Amino acid sequence: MDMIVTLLMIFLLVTAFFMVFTKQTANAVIAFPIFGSILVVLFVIFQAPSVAMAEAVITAGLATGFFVITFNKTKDSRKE
Amino acid sequence: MELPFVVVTILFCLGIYTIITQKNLIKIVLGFTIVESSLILIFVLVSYQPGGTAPILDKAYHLVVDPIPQALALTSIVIGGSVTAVMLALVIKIQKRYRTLNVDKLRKLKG
Amino acid sequence: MVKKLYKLGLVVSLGMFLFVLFSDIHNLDRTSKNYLSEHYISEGVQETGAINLVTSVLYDYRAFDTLGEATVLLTAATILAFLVPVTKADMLGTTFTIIVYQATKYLIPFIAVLGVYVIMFGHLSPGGGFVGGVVMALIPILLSLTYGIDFSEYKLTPNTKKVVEDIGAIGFILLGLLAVLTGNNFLANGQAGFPLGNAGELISAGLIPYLNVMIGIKVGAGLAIIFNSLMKEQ
Amino acid sequence: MIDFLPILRQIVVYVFFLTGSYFLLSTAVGMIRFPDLYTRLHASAKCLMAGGISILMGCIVLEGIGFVSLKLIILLLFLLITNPIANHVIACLDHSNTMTPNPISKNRS
Repeated sequence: MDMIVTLLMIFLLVTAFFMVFTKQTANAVIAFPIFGSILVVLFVIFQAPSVAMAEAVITAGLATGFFVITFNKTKDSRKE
Repeated sequence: MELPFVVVTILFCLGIYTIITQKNLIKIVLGFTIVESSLILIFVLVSYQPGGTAPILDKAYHLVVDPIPQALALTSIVIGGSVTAVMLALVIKIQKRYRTLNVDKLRKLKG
Repeated sequence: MVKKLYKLGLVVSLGMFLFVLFSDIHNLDRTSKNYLSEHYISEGVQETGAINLVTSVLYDYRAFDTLGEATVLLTAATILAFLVPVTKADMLGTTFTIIVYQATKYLIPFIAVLGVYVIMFGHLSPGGGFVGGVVMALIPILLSLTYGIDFSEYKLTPNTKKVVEDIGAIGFILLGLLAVLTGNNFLANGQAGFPLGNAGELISAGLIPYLNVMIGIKVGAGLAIIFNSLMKEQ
Repeated sequence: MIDFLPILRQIVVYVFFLTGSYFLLSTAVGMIRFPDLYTRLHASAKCLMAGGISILMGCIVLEGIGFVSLKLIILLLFLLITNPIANHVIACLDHSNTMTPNPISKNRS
């Protein structure tokens, strides 16, 4: 189990750095629910199922919808 | 168990660095969510004990993890979702007013 | 270039400070007695009647904080309703085929059953009012994403959502005032003499299932208002 | 005499889990290695569906007949409805936004 935690932590860091340092904003928005899903697996391993359900529904589900809507509404100034 | 605290530190610093240096407004909001996620992760890590079970006592138990930080983390997640919605609405209003998402151009247009 | 190095140095020094702080948290003495947690774990099931200890902390011992959290959601919905003009705009360029329209009808009963299950079993299993409320809020969101925002506001008008949210907020406070009538504190559950029942059954734990239902209604209506306001902005 | 029913159940569970892991791994490889959006969508649709069904069937066999198995069957039905619709929507919107598939070129290597 310790090895799984180490592997998931490394994935978490890779996803976060990809989300910040990528050039296009669309890649950053699409990488956001992957970040949330890895956090959900970590919370289940650390024995917190209530927090895991809230994270899966709100951060990885609904906040991604908010980001996609914002990305769609600001279409004409996307190139800069 | 040394590694998760190092990861939490790196995530917090990455979020602060994003808020300071990035130019795009959507990425700044992403930086806020990264900081919030790292703080939730440290709440859960403080409550964890090796060999403990989850705080649902429907069977016989031997050792139970701490339920108070988990309740605080649940509160933090819901508030973070609504705060993210308000920030994104402000981003849309700024883009409709100034026709740009870049922070530097926004600063030039103002003066 | 110098400015960038300056910012990088700031962040690195912040990281060193945080590393010292977190290592102090890591080296805390875990074997010492932690009286509040010990009391919650050993006495919580007898005092509140709920098996899920997170729910018993959130709705019984610390229920006043939950009221404040619901107030934050109400404030967010109000701010978004102020920011939005009256125009109605769709998502850009979304026209679906008939497959999507027909399949959405078969998808809605699944979501409704899941939301009611998560809300009603909040004191027995992980979940509770907040998660169930968000799942119930997915129904108007799905309607406004597929059929357009006109149809969604024809089926569920904004006044209806506002009234439902107010019913949730006022019901929470009235359930709290019910304990005051018996001569106890605001939002008291076990001390006020409500029947706790057998731990582990569906109808048990005094006021906690009803508080869960009120919070679920309130969060669902509030998040539906927030999503529709964010979509209507042109 | 050896009671061989638990051993048989264990073997069936292992076969289901290994099949599911293979399909999910092929999904990940296909998402990286394919050149175009439509071929990537093909990998995502078929292999994700097969992997999910295999792992859920393994969980049902592992759990036995009970209330949890009913929940898993409902989950399987939900997956069967939603996943094709999502892929259909993505492909349809990309096709309506004048995004044509790449032509096949020989001797590309």
